[in-house]
Amino acid sequence: MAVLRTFLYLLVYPGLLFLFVYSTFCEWFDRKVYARLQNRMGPTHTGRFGLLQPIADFVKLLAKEDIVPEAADKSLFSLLPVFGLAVVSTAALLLPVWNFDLAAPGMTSFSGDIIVILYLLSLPTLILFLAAWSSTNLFSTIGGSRVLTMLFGYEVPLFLSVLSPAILANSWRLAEIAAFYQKKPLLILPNLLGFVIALIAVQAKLERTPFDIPHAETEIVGGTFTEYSGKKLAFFRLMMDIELVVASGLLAAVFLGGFPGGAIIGFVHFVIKTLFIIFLLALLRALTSRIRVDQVVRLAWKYLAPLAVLQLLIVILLKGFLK
Amino acid sequence: MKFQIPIGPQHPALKEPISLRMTVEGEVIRDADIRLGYNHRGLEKLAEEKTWIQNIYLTERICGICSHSHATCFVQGVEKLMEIVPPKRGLYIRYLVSELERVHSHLLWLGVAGHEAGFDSFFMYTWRDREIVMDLLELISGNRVHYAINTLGGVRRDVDEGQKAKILEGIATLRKRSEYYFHIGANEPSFVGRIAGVGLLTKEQAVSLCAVGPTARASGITRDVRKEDPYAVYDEMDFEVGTADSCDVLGRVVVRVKELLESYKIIEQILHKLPAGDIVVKAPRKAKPNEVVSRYEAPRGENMHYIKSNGTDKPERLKVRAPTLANYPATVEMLRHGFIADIPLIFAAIDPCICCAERTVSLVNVRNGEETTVRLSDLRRRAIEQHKNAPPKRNAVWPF
Amino acid sequence: MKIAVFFPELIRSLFKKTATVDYPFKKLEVPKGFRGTPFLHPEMCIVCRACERDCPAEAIEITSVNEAEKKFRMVIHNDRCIHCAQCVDSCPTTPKAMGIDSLFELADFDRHNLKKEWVYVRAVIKPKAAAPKPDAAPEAAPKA
Amino acid sequence: MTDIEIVERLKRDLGPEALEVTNPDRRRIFLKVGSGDLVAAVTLLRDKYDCAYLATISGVDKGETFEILYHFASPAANINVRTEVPKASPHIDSITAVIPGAILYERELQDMFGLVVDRIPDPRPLVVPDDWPAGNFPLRKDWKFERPPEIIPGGKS
Repeated sequence: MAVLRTFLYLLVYPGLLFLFVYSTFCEWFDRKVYARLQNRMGPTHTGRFGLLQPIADFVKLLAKEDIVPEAADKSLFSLLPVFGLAVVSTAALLLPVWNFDLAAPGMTSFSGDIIVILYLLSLPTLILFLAAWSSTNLFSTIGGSRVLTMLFGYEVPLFLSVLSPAILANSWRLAEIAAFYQKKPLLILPNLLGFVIALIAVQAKLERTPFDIPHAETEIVGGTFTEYSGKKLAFFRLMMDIELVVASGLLAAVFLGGFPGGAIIGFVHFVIKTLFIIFLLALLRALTSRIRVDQVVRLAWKYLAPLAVLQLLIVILLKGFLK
Repeated sequence: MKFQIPIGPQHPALKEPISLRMTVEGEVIRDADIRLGYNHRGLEKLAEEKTWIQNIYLTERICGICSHSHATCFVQGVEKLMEIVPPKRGLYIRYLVSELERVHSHLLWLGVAGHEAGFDSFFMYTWRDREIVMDLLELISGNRVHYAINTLGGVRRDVDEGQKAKILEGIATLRKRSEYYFHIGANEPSFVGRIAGVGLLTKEQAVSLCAVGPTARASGITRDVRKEDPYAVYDEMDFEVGTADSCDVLGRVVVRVKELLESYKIIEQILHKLPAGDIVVKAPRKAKPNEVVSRYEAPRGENMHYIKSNGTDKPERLKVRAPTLANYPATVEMLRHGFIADIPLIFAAIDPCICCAERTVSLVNVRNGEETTVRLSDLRRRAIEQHKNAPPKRNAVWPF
Repeated sequence: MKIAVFFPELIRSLFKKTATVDYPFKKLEVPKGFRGTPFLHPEMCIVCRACERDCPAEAIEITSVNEAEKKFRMVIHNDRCIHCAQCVDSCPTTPKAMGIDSLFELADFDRHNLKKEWVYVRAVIKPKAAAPKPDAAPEAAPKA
Repeated sequence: MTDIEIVERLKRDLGPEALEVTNPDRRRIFLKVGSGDLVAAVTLLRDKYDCAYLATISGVDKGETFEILYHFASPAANINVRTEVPKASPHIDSITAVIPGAILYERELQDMFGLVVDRIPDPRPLVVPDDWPAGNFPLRKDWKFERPPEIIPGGKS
């Protein structure tokens, strides 16, 4: 039974199958909301309401010619998209959706999994950098250096702001943090500042406007993805979509009280909460214009990091007060 | 460490082909070079083989956005050569279209600036509202882009009362929207952070490099042909020349929005003063040998046509100076010491219309419709063969 | 400087009808007087060739089919036409033999299909507005 | 300053160097100078007539000679400096030292007419392609472009 559960967990929910379907749905949702915010239609014709559009894009990319540049490091260049996909899918398994026991930590939910998931979410950035660097294109190289520059900006505020609810809940385990806030929903409120910071940092991690600097098409063509085409680009795009799901799932688990109620009700919680966060991210995308890479670093260290420290301070004081 | 990055001739930020070679050091541009000639159609040579009437449509096709500007500039000159004076109503309608075109061009530019800065919502909204003025132009002239309303001695279509009311209504909406965009453009922190202080061009540089149009006006030069050398109806209009002295891209946005508001004012004045009467007088087919310099304030700056006739029904020489060409030296100056991220913004800030600026050599056989069907497999085989013979590029210059 | 100035407008348009139209399925009306595809009323044409001469794109071609019967053939190359409607302006007959309709969806896979052709007998209607202009018209001399 | 005043002043300032000053239209002044006096005339225009703005340079092929027009614009008038150089030795001095913005027009002039602009800081071709055959100057009247016969699959009519 346990083996079957694990297989279900790995392959169906929240494993590969669910991730593929749900991440394409999230991309559709993001695109549709973004389009509606701009008074446009968004995807309309592929499937009902254009629901199948991201899948159609994926399939189309799979069918396209796959080009590896002469000068590129061929094995690295080809391996990285698959590796990236594997990393984010692994991160998805750590989300506390079901198949965990609060009392007994297991393979998918253990003390310190919040750190592991954050680490796994940092890897795609490095993978993007390596991908850019190995393609040897000038634009890619610039994009790669921008990826790393940005990483130094947003990573610290993200860690600080995600860890502050954990400190309040006194646990390094996602399931326990979620359970803590389910019991005391009012304590979500002091973390609101952290939530906003985490949203901005996640936006930067996902490289979406205003932080789409590494692949700013009007400046450096495709940036990191300039030389990628066909299957490899499709995998990278899927990776970004899954990263979107995982990152919003993480924020939902940490800040919005997780996904209580077992597999089915938890699923409803999961969908509603992640879609809410994706809506906020889409709104942020529509609200702003792309900023420069030096402005990102300045924003992160001048505003986000001090505010995240402030958030930590609030949480620590509150904890002392509650005791 | 310095290396060169090519912006263009094919680049997502450029809608038309031009090549900018940037010598960059990290993210900072050290030097820039411009190479033209990817979009030559040989218009000046071609114009010498076409009649005056045909040349109206030819000059209209110099540019897709300021099409009316070039045609009007040409027609103004030819009317002087032929010594005919168009009737008042015709002139009013001609410059009504020209102001509507300025509105459409500036709204388009605002959207492009937003897009280059990655501000896609701004882009979508400005272009949505640009549809209003496009529809108005379609209503008046029968086409959205190439209005073809000019003819020698006047205009081809009249404006009736219903159209007049529709234009006034559209302008009222647009005025409200433009003010809103001004509010957005001046207040959205991420956008202002991208355009303020970027692409500096001091007044001295602007003067010595002969910058024109909003680029010059944003550097504090009040040069507007409509005021300086008022042609046709402009000495009867009450308007101001919008300037800014911040010398950066933000200043260029401000100048263009100010010009939008002034254009609404002019359009309303034209419609209210619209005199009755004919719209066109008959023009001869030939012009006496003479020469004329025709100036016109296009949305991007000053258009200048030098037309020389030789007594036949074709021009002896037609020299077209589009505003974008005049702004290139200034652009190179602006790009220096900027960031890579600023390239599209700075370049877009002159509102480049590359096909305007390039028109001279008659080389490209667009008309040579030699079409042979190549099967995909053949294409592939050819590509592979070429690839085999090509020298390996392993030792390509590695920037770091 | 304010934060999120665009916010109200964005939220408002979330609940508004979209500004874009689902084009090939829903179509917008073109205004009256739209310059679409040129066509010929063959019963009016007096073969003055004014349209052929003035056409900036050389899209109109008139050839004689049978001299004795005064039979002519006009071909309009819509692949070259720039839709300026100068042919309509140049047409001297009343009512005009050249017309322009509001068709604009002209795309085709083959340039051949874009050609329109009329074979007709020359009309003998006296034009009201002006006499058909011969090529080097004497009245075309510039006014002194 | 009215047009007549400008014409008078130009005649006075330039003296015999001004070969011809005409005022065919309102705000349009055509000044003819010898090709050797060009730079001096342009400097004078820039310094004394507020003509720092060079709109463009046009070249005209007049058979035996090239006519080159420098179109200046000041707030008062549009002054066009005309000069002629023989086709046999088409040399003209660069005015970029006086007006830096003239560089693109001078390069264009070189490409189009085969004029040699002396002391030009950047003589690379501007508009013609890299593989453009030498000695082809499109805007010369004797340069004829043979339009290749149009081939529409299936014939023209």
